[in-house]
Amino acid sequence: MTAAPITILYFAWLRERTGCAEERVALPDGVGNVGDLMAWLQARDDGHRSAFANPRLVRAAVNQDFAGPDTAIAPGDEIAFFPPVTGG
Amino acid sequence: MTAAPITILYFAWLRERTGCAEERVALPDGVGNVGDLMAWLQARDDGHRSAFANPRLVRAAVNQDFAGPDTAIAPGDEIAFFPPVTGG
Amino acid sequence: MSEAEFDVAAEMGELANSGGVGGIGCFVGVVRSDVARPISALELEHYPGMTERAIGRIVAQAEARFGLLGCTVIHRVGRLPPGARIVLVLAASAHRAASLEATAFLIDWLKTRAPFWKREVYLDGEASWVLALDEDEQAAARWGGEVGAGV
Amino acid sequence: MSEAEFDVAAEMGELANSGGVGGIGCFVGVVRSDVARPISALELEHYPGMTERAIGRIVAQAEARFGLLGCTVIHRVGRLPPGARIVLVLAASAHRAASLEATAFLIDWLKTRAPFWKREVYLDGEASWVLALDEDEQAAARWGGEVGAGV
Repeated sequence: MTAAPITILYFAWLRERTGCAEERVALPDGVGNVGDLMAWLQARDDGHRSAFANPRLVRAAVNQDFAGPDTAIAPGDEIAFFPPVTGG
Repeated sequence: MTAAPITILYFAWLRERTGCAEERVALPDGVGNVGDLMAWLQARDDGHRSAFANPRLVRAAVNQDFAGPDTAIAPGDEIAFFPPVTGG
Repeated sequence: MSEAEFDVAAEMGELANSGGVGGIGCFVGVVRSDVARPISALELEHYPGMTERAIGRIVAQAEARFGLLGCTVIHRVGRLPPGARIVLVLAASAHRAASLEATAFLIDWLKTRAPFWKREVYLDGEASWVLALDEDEQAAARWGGEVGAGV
Repeated sequence: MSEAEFDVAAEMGELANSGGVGGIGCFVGVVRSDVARPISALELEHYPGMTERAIGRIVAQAEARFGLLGCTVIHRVGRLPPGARIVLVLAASAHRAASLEATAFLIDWLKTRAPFWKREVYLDGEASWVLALDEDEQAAARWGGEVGAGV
């Protein structure tokens, strides 16, 4: 039996820099929270490195709730990365 | 030559109590400001007495600007008496 | 001043077309009927001439104080049924904070510095003049400036 | 969420018909074009699913906190020309103070706690993502409560 993958969503300039709106990956070994995932994603390719180059500009959500670097993630979760919101 | 009369307007329950929306009178001798005029009007009849019975409930305007008891009045002026406003 | 109903969308559209507008604050006052003593109508009396002067002055002060790009105040008079709209305040500015603060300022000042008087007519035919509220005077006072003086 | 224009008057009329409403506060956000660098359009991206959740939560908090009798939030997405209306907030209550405070609360929270992103497209064809403003974060912070956490 394989664990469910995680879904990663990117919005605004994070989508542009990664070149990707949505990707599914198996939860990598050693990745237990949002901060771990960001570190892992940064090492994937130039696009991801550029997207996460300044983590202070990146916000996250886990399963559609705002999340911080310590928020835990598990197989099947939906994790989103985006810049600070600018609606209204 | 006679001096121009003053115009006195009453609104809301002051109009109801005086039984009068507008009256014109010659500026009485010894009446130099709004407070003097109120004292003079109170002595006119029961309706006016009832209207001005509690001066704390009465507001005034002279020539369409809010006025206090010390505001001077002169022949030709338009003086209005009314309760505290309740618009909006 | 108007006895007729006003068109919020049209008034708002006019303000939105002013260049540079980023936000429009708005307040609409509605004739409220108390459950404990329902009314059949609200009657609004005003002081013709002074009303226009007072509103003109309040609008000019709001425009200067909040740097508005436009501002609309419509106040109805006459006899209005429960649920009818009494007053419309619109304030347009480049940014939302100024537009919403100006809206609050305008309605607070209208309540305490414009010569309107409300009379409630109850279902049983009795009627009474609405009393001015201390809290309205306090709301207006937080903006500073002179208050309509007592006699 | 809607790509279509909204009808302020119709939305307001629905709220005014709730019993006991005495005032409706309203804010309309408008696509602003900077004179120094005019735009041809504003593009609004959002996070489907999370947006609805976030707005639902913000509305529920406003209703509880300000004792509202009704509340409407409509946020447009997609491509909008200058002067177009982006967002509508309506808050109805028995008294004006609560309706205007709730309006300010709702728009402050929408600006900082709902997943929308704006992109300005300039007349020369260039485009850039709008930066979040510290002042928006401060405006939201005055209402207390948790803030969208940084990573």
